[in-house]
Amino acid sequence: MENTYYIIMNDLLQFTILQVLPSGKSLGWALLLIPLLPLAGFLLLGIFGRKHIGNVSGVVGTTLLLASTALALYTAYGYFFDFGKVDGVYQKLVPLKYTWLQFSPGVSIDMGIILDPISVMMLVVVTFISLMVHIYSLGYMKGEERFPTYYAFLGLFTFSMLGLVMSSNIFQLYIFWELVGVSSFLLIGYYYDKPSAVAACKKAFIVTRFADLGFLIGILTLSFYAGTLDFGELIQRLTTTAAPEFRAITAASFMGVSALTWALVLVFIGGAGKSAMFPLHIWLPDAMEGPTPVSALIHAATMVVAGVFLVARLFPVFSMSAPALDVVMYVGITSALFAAVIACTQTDIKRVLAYSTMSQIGFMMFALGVSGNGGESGLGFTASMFHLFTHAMFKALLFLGAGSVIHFIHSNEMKDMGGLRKYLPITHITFLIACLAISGVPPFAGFFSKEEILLATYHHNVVIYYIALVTSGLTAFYMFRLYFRIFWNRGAIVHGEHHGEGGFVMMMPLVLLAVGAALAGFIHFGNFVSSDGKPLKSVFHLQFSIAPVALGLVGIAAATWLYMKQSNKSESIAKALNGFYKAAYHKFYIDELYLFVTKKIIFNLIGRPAAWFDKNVVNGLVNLTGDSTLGLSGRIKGFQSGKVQQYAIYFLAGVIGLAVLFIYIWHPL
Amino acid sequence: MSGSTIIFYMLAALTLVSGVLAVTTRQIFRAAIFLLFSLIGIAGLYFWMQYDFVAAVQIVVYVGGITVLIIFSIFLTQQAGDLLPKPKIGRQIFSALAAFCGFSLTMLQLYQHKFIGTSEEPLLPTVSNIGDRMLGVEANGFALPFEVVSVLLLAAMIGCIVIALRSKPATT
Amino acid sequence: MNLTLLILLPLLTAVAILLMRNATQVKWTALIGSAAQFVFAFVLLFAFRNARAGGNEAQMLFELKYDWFPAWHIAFHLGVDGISVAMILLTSFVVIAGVLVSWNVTKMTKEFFFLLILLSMGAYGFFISLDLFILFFFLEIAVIPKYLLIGVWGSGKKEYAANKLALMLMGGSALVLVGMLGIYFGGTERTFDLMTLSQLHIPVAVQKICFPLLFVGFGVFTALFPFHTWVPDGHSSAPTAGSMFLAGISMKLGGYGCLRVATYIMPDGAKEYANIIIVLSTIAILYGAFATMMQKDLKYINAYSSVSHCGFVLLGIGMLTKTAMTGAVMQMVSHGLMTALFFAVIGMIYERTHTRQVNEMGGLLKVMPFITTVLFIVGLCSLGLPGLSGFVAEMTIFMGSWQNPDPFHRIATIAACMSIVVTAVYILRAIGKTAMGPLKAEFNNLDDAKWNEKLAAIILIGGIVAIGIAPFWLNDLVSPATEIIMKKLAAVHVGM
Amino acid sequence: MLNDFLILMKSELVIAFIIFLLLFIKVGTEMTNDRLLSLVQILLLANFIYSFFFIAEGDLFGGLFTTNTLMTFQKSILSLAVYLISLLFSDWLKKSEHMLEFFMLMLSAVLGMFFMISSGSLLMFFLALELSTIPVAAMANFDLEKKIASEASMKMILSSAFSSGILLFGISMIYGITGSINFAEIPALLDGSPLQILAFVFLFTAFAFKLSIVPFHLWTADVYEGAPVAVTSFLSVVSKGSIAFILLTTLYKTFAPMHEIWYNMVILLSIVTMIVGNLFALRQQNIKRFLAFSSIAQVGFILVGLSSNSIEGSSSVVYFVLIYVFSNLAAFGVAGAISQQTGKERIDDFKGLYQTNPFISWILALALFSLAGIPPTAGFFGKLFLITAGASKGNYLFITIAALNLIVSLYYYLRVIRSVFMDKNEQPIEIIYLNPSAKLGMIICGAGIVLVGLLSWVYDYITTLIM
Amino acid sequence: MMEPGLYHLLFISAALFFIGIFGFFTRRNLITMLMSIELVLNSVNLNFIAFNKYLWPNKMDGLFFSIFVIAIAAAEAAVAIAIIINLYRTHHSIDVESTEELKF
Repeated sequence: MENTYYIIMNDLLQFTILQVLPSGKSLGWALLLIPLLPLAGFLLLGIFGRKHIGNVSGVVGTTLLLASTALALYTAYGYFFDFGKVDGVYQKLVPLKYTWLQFSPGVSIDMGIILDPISVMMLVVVTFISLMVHIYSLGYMKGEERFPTYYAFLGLFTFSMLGLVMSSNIFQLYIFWELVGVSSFLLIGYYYDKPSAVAACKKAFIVTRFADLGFLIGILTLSFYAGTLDFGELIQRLTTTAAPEFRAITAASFMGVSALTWALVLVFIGGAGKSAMFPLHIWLPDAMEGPTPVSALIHAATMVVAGVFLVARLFPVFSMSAPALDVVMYVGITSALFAAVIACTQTDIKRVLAYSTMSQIGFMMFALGVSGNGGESGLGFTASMFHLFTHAMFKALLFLGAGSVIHFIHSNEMKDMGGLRKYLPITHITFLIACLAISGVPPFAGFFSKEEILLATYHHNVVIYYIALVTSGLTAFYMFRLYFRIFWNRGAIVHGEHHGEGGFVMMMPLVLLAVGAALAGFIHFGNFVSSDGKPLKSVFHLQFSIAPVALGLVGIAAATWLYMKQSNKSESIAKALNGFYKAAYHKFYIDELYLFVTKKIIFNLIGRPAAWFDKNVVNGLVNLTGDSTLGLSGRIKGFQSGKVQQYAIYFLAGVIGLAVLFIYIWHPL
Repeated sequence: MSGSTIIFYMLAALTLVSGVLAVTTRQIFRAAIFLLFSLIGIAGLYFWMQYDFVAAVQIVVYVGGITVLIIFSIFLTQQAGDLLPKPKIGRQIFSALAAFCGFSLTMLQLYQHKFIGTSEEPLLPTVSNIGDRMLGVEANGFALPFEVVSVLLLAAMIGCIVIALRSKPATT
Repeated sequence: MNLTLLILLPLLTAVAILLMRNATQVKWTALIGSAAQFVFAFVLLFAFRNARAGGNEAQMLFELKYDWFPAWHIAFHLGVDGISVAMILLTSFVVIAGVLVSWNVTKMTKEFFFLLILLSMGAYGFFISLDLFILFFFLEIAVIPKYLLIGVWGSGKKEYAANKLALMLMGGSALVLVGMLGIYFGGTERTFDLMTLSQLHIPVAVQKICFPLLFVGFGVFTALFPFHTWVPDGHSSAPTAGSMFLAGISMKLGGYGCLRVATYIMPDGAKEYANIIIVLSTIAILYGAFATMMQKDLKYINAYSSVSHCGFVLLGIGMLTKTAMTGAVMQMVSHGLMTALFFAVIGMIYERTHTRQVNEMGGLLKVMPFITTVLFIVGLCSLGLPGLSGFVAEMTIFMGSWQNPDPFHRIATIAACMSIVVTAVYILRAIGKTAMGPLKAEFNNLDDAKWNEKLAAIILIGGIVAIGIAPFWLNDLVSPATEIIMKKLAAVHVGM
Repeated sequence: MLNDFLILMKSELVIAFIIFLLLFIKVGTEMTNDRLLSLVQILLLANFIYSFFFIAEGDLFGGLFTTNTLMTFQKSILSLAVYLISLLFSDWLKKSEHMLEFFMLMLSAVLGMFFMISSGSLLMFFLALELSTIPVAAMANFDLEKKIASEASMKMILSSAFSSGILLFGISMIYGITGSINFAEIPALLDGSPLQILAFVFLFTAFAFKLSIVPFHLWTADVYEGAPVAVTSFLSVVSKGSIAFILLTTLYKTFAPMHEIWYNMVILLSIVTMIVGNLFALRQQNIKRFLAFSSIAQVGFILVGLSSNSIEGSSSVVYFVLIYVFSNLAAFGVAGAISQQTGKERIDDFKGLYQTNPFISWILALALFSLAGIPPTAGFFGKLFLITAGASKGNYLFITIAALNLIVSLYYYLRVIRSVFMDKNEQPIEIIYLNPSAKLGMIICGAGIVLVGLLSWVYDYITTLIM
Repeated sequence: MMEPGLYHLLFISAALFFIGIFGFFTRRNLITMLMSIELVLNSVNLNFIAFNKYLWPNKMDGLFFSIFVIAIAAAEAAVAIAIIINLYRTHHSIDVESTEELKF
């Protein structure tokens, strides 16, 4: 029987360390622990949380995540400063790879870990933000009935997100992609007895699922031509123009567009779905039904940028197909502007933040769209990643700040707020920093990243550049609108006695993130992350950065003029551009459009007929055969008349009939 | 036109005509009598073919036995003199049609078929021949059928006894 | 490793059940018996893997063969390959779970469990038999227990459902019978032995007649469009365990038959009709999914989704690529476990709420966390969440289907892929309406799962997760077998 | 000579002996029915067992009587059936005051069948046929007070007389054509000329009548319903079986030269018979009438097997008849037991039978499954072999029709099952008292239904007999 | 008028046969139906004798056949009449139309 034992062991842990790292030591287990610790947290709290662990489960989850954060930072340090760089180029390391499901020779899903600048960067971001949120939730979610479940879900999400960023195989990425989706579904639906929350989580899941359909087909196409699912080989084969795979995929075309472009566009649809790009963005605002820390983690910092990450991961391949990149660019810029406009009109603070998130991700997207691969032209890539990094900081901060506001005032609506700066001083300061950062005011983080993006865009496409400029102006405007409406605008109405700001566990993350938001810009990002792994000198033109900053300041000024003091200027303006305002306020009726398509067309024109057809036609035919048989038997009962003479007549008729038949008609002899 | 021919046609006429009347007349006694005539005619045909023994059996069994039996049963079940119920005309036509079709089909086939007879010299149906065939157990002997028929008659007798003679409690 | 044990175990259990005196004894006998099957299935699995690891490359392992009706060249020929082993595992899982969930059947307990075990015997026999006649024998053995299970212990318009099921399945097996005889007499040698048949090449003309007969015949069992109408009624009127067996095991008989009998021994026929199969199964997939969206009754929802999911099985077979076929087998196993679990959960909910209408429920997560959690898991599995079995199977099928480059197959695959979205819609709708939302007052004091229900659920979830997390073992088990089938397919010249 | 005589005709002699023994008892003694019945049962059992000893082959009476192992086995099947009847309907028999006469008649009918099976000439065949018919017609009337009984027997005697008239006409034509009434000589002289076809049709219809093949079946249902259950079961099992056997030899041997013709005729008739039988069975309420039509459909299946002019054909037919004996007798036994005690014969009256009488419900279920051809009952094997034999000619359409008829038949068998097991009933049939011998009979039938199929050596034995 | 031979006899017998059948179809009185049957049987006898005389005089098969047929006819008639009489007891009529309880 030890033979059997051997087989099982073989199945369970046959890890193949592909590359012995320069430093000689294998990171296998350490790396593995980074995602596995949160997973352990999920299982632990998910199974035993409710009964046995109870209120300490928050602490359990947080400590586990702390550990994995430490490991992540250790790995990042090791990668960036120790073994990652081989003669000046950051390597793609795959320290861990295990064949999970072999489809056909060469094509298999491998569970692996890839280490390259973006994945390591994402490791840091995800673990750090997630840790912040864990800590913050200790205070924010205290006393919730399903406290353990909450932390279990957080663990699940963190695990999936880490798995996503570390995937060495496009199908592995897809797997974690789905897992991320489901954990987001679970967390949005956390308040499961609120119908709106239920609707929201369903919407989020289904919309992203729809997008994933594209992703899946894209993967199938890529793998079909590349004959592999492994990122390394895939990129290598589809970027070397000499390779037969590349020739095949560019030669094959459908509706005049090459298979490569199709595949990439399809993949991008998946990314757009996750990253709430126009027109697949409709789930994001509703997703705000989830607990605010969750929004901070999932719908601001990490999951929603997965789309950007996906494009970045496949960027070399994207760069081989200009049309695909253009699609990315146009979608990105559209979403950026569109979301910014809507954000100016929303009154639910979380929704405002949601739209701003969408807009910022739009920035990252078109930054990738305008970028080239390698060298100077890769500036867009770096910028996009840089913006992703900084955005994670200040957007998480914004959400957490909004969270403490909501925690304090028990409402999301601007009309219930105002003048809270006295009551929530720390929140106020950190929030202000975040607003400045996102508005691209130097020297805060946002300034630098957005600067690079605009620079890259300017070199690539001027029109896009001007639109982006306007958008950043709008960004400044709506952010400060938000800021003033919350903290200034009028005397606070605080009914009854109130508990102050959440206390240490809620403030500490704010402060840490604020520091990040303030200083992250000074990191020389290009040294670490670039499209080709070589350091990228980020050139910095002062005269160039005048315009955006100026626009930003204008926006801020406008916001100040309108909202600093309570007044009805804003209403009058809204009236002035009435139709447009209404349209923007109703998010340009995209939701209604979707509703129409799903309810009216899918349900009424496909689903209902299908059900009807099945009930009446298919089933009816089956019953019909039965009934007709019975009916026939009823009709021929006259034969058995009970008259013996008739029997005899039939008898004779039978005899004569048979005789005639076989003598004259059917006579084989 | 020899005498035997004339006799043949007379017998044939007797048989068929009385047969037809036997199945059509509406007075049951006459029907029985016509049946009797028809059977006698057949017996006559046997005589005409010099199959005297069969003719004798025919007379004894049918004329002496069955017809009498039938007449007795008529006595038992019928009030004398009343007419039989009129058969349905539609049924009558249809039956006639069917019977005629069958008849014509059969005759057609019989006439189309070339019968080949034997060439061996005939074995006369004398009583002695019949007798030793009847009790012969070797080839062309009919002892076994004889036994079977006897069993059959026994069974028939038992059946008749059981059915016709009801036991006491039933009748009262 | 004597395979007859696989038939004897249930048989003995059934007899023992008949001998038992009271309900408790009956239940425990059934449980012990099914546990024995469960253990045996695993022993078989390990023995199989040992043999393979030991370098035994024979197509069928543990073969045994007794002449049964020599006049008809019928032999009692048993043997297993990877596919059979997978199916046997599935059956054992479903059986033990089925016994567990029907723990509080009060009406005619003895007969109930007797029939249940008898049904399992039929399934085992079907999966291990290598002789067409024996296969058919076991295929039909299963019909009557199903009929009685639905008719006696069922709910709703049970007589109608039972009749419909029995008759349609009988019709299917009638077609199988004709096809079978066609092979027997049309082939170059008169035999029912699958291995022999697979060796000798049946004339193409015969294949063209017999393949559709066999395929449709088995297809009726696995809800081939448009012969699926027994599925909704049958499943919804059957008692919980009955539905579990129907959807979990009985529908798999069909798929297995399509693969092992129709496709394997008549490759020409398979090539001839592959496109029709693909069209029908694609219709079944989408159509089933859309029809599901409109259902209000949980059992109907699962029944129609079964139609859709079994469509994947046939699609995988029709695609005629090794990967797709492997996927089809995986899908059979996965769907078996999943749908059994789904029906089990529905049964649990129904026992408590006494309704299956989704609109009448809501917020059950509050009162019965365990059951609803299981509902979540099974729902997610059904919509193909990674880490659960459904994902693995469907992805394998897609991968395999995509290996056919021509537009026809491409479109079919894309259409099939679309169903994963629709599936998400109806599953989330069902879950959202039952588990989430505000809790109805009348459900305020319902209790959670009992030990037996928990055990059943955990066993099935175990299976689902085992495949979802570590599909490689199933893949290693199945793909060599499908490889052989593909070799046979590849051998015959394409296109006629 | 005498020795051969004793050996070769042993089955017939034993039956004859029993008949006369009973006759003497009848006239001689005044035994009570119970003791007599048990005596008769023992005699019949002995007869059945004895039929397996001293098996020999050969001719007697210059070929008028011929026998071989297969015929002997067929006779033992019939003996078994008779024994089972004597067991199953012992209730009814004890009550009737003509029990001995009943047995005498039945046995003489059996004797007739034996002679018919081993008849070597048309004359013997005809006499035996009559011997096996007329007593049964009388038996059908044994419920003397019942109107329907007398009607049934009237219909039977008249129709059988009519059919024997037609048969005789056919025989006479064959005699005229060939000059011989000897089965051994006839085949050489046949060439399928039109008149021969006509003669054959006339002859065949007699078989068709006795075997109740559509459209010569119309008397069947009425007689089955009217006659006492014992007689009905005798009709449907024993006489049908015997006719099936003799039809085998007649078609395969005597009319071998015309087999293209009779093949077409047989498949045509079998299709019609299956369909009509099923369609009528669908809507029957009286269980006896229901079984009558179902047995008509069964005959259709027998014809399927028969149609293949081969060893498989004959073996599968004999095998099926054996199974059919068990299945049908079990069903009739249950029906008889119920109608004997409660007078209920409608299928609706069986509702909820399982609640009160599980044992007979299971027996009935087994019987019906076997008739429907559901595994693991023997009926499955029987039907399957018949169909397989029929398929050997490669006539797929024919086989498909047969297979589809299986579905229809399943439907109405399930109807009974449903009312027995599923339907609710306020006043179900009270608990039926089964006397031991009836119970024994049912158990034997049940065992037969299960075992004859699974134990393949039974079938092998039959095949060896034929080869 | 030609010399009578086999075919004449065959004609007579066939005619008688179908006359009998016609009677069997149309007569409503059971006893008369029985008479028709007797006619049928007789026609068959005539057939046998004729064949025996004109075609196969070398053996006496036909003759014996007809003799046995006569015997059978007697037995059949006896039983039939017994049954009919019993039927008369139960139904108080021997009209075939009055015995149609068993049908469909």
